[in-house]
Amino acid sequence: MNAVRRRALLAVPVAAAVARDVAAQPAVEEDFAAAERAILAGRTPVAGGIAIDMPQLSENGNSVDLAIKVESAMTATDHVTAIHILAEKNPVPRVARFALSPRAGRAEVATRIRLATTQTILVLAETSTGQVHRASRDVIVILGACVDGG
Amino acid sequence: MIGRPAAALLACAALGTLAAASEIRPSRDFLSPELRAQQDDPSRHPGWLWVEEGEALWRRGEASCQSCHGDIAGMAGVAARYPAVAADGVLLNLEGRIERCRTQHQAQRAFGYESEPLLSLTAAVALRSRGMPVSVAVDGPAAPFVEAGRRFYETRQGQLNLACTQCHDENAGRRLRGDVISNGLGTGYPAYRLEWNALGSLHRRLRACSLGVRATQFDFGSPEYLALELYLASRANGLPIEAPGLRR
Amino acid sequence: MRAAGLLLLGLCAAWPAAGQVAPFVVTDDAIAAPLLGLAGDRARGAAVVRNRETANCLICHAIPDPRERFMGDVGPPLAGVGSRLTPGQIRLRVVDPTLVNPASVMPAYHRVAGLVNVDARYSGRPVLTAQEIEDVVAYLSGLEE
Amino acid sequence: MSGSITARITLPEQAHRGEVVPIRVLVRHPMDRGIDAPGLRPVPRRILHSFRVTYAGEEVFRMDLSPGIAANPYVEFTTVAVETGDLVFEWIEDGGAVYRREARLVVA
Repeated sequence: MNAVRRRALLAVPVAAAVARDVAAQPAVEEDFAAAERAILAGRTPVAGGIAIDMPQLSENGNSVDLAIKVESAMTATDHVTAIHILAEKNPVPRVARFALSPRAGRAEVATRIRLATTQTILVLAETSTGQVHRASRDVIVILGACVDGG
Repeated sequence: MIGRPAAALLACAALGTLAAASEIRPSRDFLSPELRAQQDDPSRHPGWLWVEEGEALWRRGEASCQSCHGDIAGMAGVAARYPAVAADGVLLNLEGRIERCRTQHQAQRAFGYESEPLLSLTAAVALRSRGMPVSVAVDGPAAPFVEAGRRFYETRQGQLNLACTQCHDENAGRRLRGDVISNGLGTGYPAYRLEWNALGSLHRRLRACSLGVRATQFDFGSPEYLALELYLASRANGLPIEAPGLRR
Repeated sequence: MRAAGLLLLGLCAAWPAAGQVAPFVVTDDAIAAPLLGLAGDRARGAAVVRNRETANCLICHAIPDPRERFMGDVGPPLAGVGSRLTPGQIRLRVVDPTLVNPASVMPAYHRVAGLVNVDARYSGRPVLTAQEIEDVVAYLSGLEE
Repeated sequence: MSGSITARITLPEQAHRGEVVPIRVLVRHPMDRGIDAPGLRPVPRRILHSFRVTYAGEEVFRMDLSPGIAANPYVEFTTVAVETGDLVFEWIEDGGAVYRREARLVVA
């Protein structure tokens, strides 16, 4: 992951660069589209209902802040059951899954993710009524200059 | 300590230095708004994980830090005075001071530079000076070290033939690719650097700078980096400690 | 991703052969003659300019290419440099800009003498070979207004 | 199996019954993605792959983590304050190690 950005300003940490570059290759790759299809399981997603808060430009792909709010009453009969984060160009497109219940009170989560490169982030939210909401955001990962392979 | 009056004296003696110093901005001014907000928020700053471990270390053991120094809150302002010259003439930074305490007063083996316990303790102690102005002594026994650090800072080095000052004074605020060049102060160290995914010392950062210009990387705690650290601190005199910092 | 790592290994292997600095003559503020009489190649030069492991020009300079993002602004933009400077002037500025301006922040790309504390891995060899210098000169000369 | 882990859990000391409480969790972990490259000694993946939170007898939050989660994972979520009691935070690491921490929430 982070192959381009991680390549050192200089050609010094060769072994480290190789190691890092292939570090995230999964044994069996599931591509982005397949991952989305598997989550949808035949359902047609509804656009919207999800607010994604993420900087448009990310200074470092090692740590990108991502906050998600899904519109939901979070009642016993109508609540968000799962939120999925997918990253289009990451070696492992399924970044995270959050399982929620009415005990959450609000369907709001935040975390920090790794991004291999500039790409699209997709969020899917499943509800107890069987709906799936879908939203996406583009993020640019800035190529850093002062990197030391550390 | 004689830090602040001494700094004022030096500034009066060298008007050129004073003029240059007035242009030096805190490192936080060069951070993106996101990173700056995160640096200010302990609930979101991963560096606090090291602080937590450092505070536990402070209390640990029979001859603990606490058994001599009391609560770590008493360390307020200490980090702002380092690097400093010890009574025996040796230049010590905060890491070096802690290691001396270990070996001389606690009869323990040194943790080792860049070891996790030393980073954690350094971060916990430095935190107690967060927001306080840097006030290192630059006269008396410190003067030759400051001068050595200044020479290092101003000497073009490495295959790329660059001096620290060429980027961090003449081009501060400009961009190297996507990176904004800061005034190159060490006030945020030890810092959690996103590239490292970990907390690291100023000397680790300096080694990265040396690598960047394809120059010799000096050892952690080397005389070269210690003198440079003191010179950087002299440039930062009066500016706030940011440790533990958050850097990209 | 893997290819990037292998490329680096390849560069390391090529180092011993690259430890040469070609002789040159400075006339006014230019090196009129191509180094070693070599012909430059624009496409290869474009690659050298973008290469983050060697010349790394874009860390400080912008080139007129909308596909490149986050180029540096420490040095002047390179668009139109071919109209402002002759190939000989460009050659001198890439070989050793301190011969034009001793305080220049730009590194000398074809010089080994008079450098301080050079890392052993780079000692005795210039950043760019004579051929790479000529390729860069060919590329930059082509950036006309 | 349960080991020690450094975590910082930020939540209000007190809350009113029914109040939605934000909880922030930072945990020290390298989230090693693993190395499997020719010529290099293979290093197995070692990440925290699950994180669950129970409170007042129920699981109130669960997260499946991938290697795409940043090192020293940060998570923020909410829960409804129902009664005074401990929130129990549990991480499961590749290899099966389980780390547990608790934080008390006082409900008025």
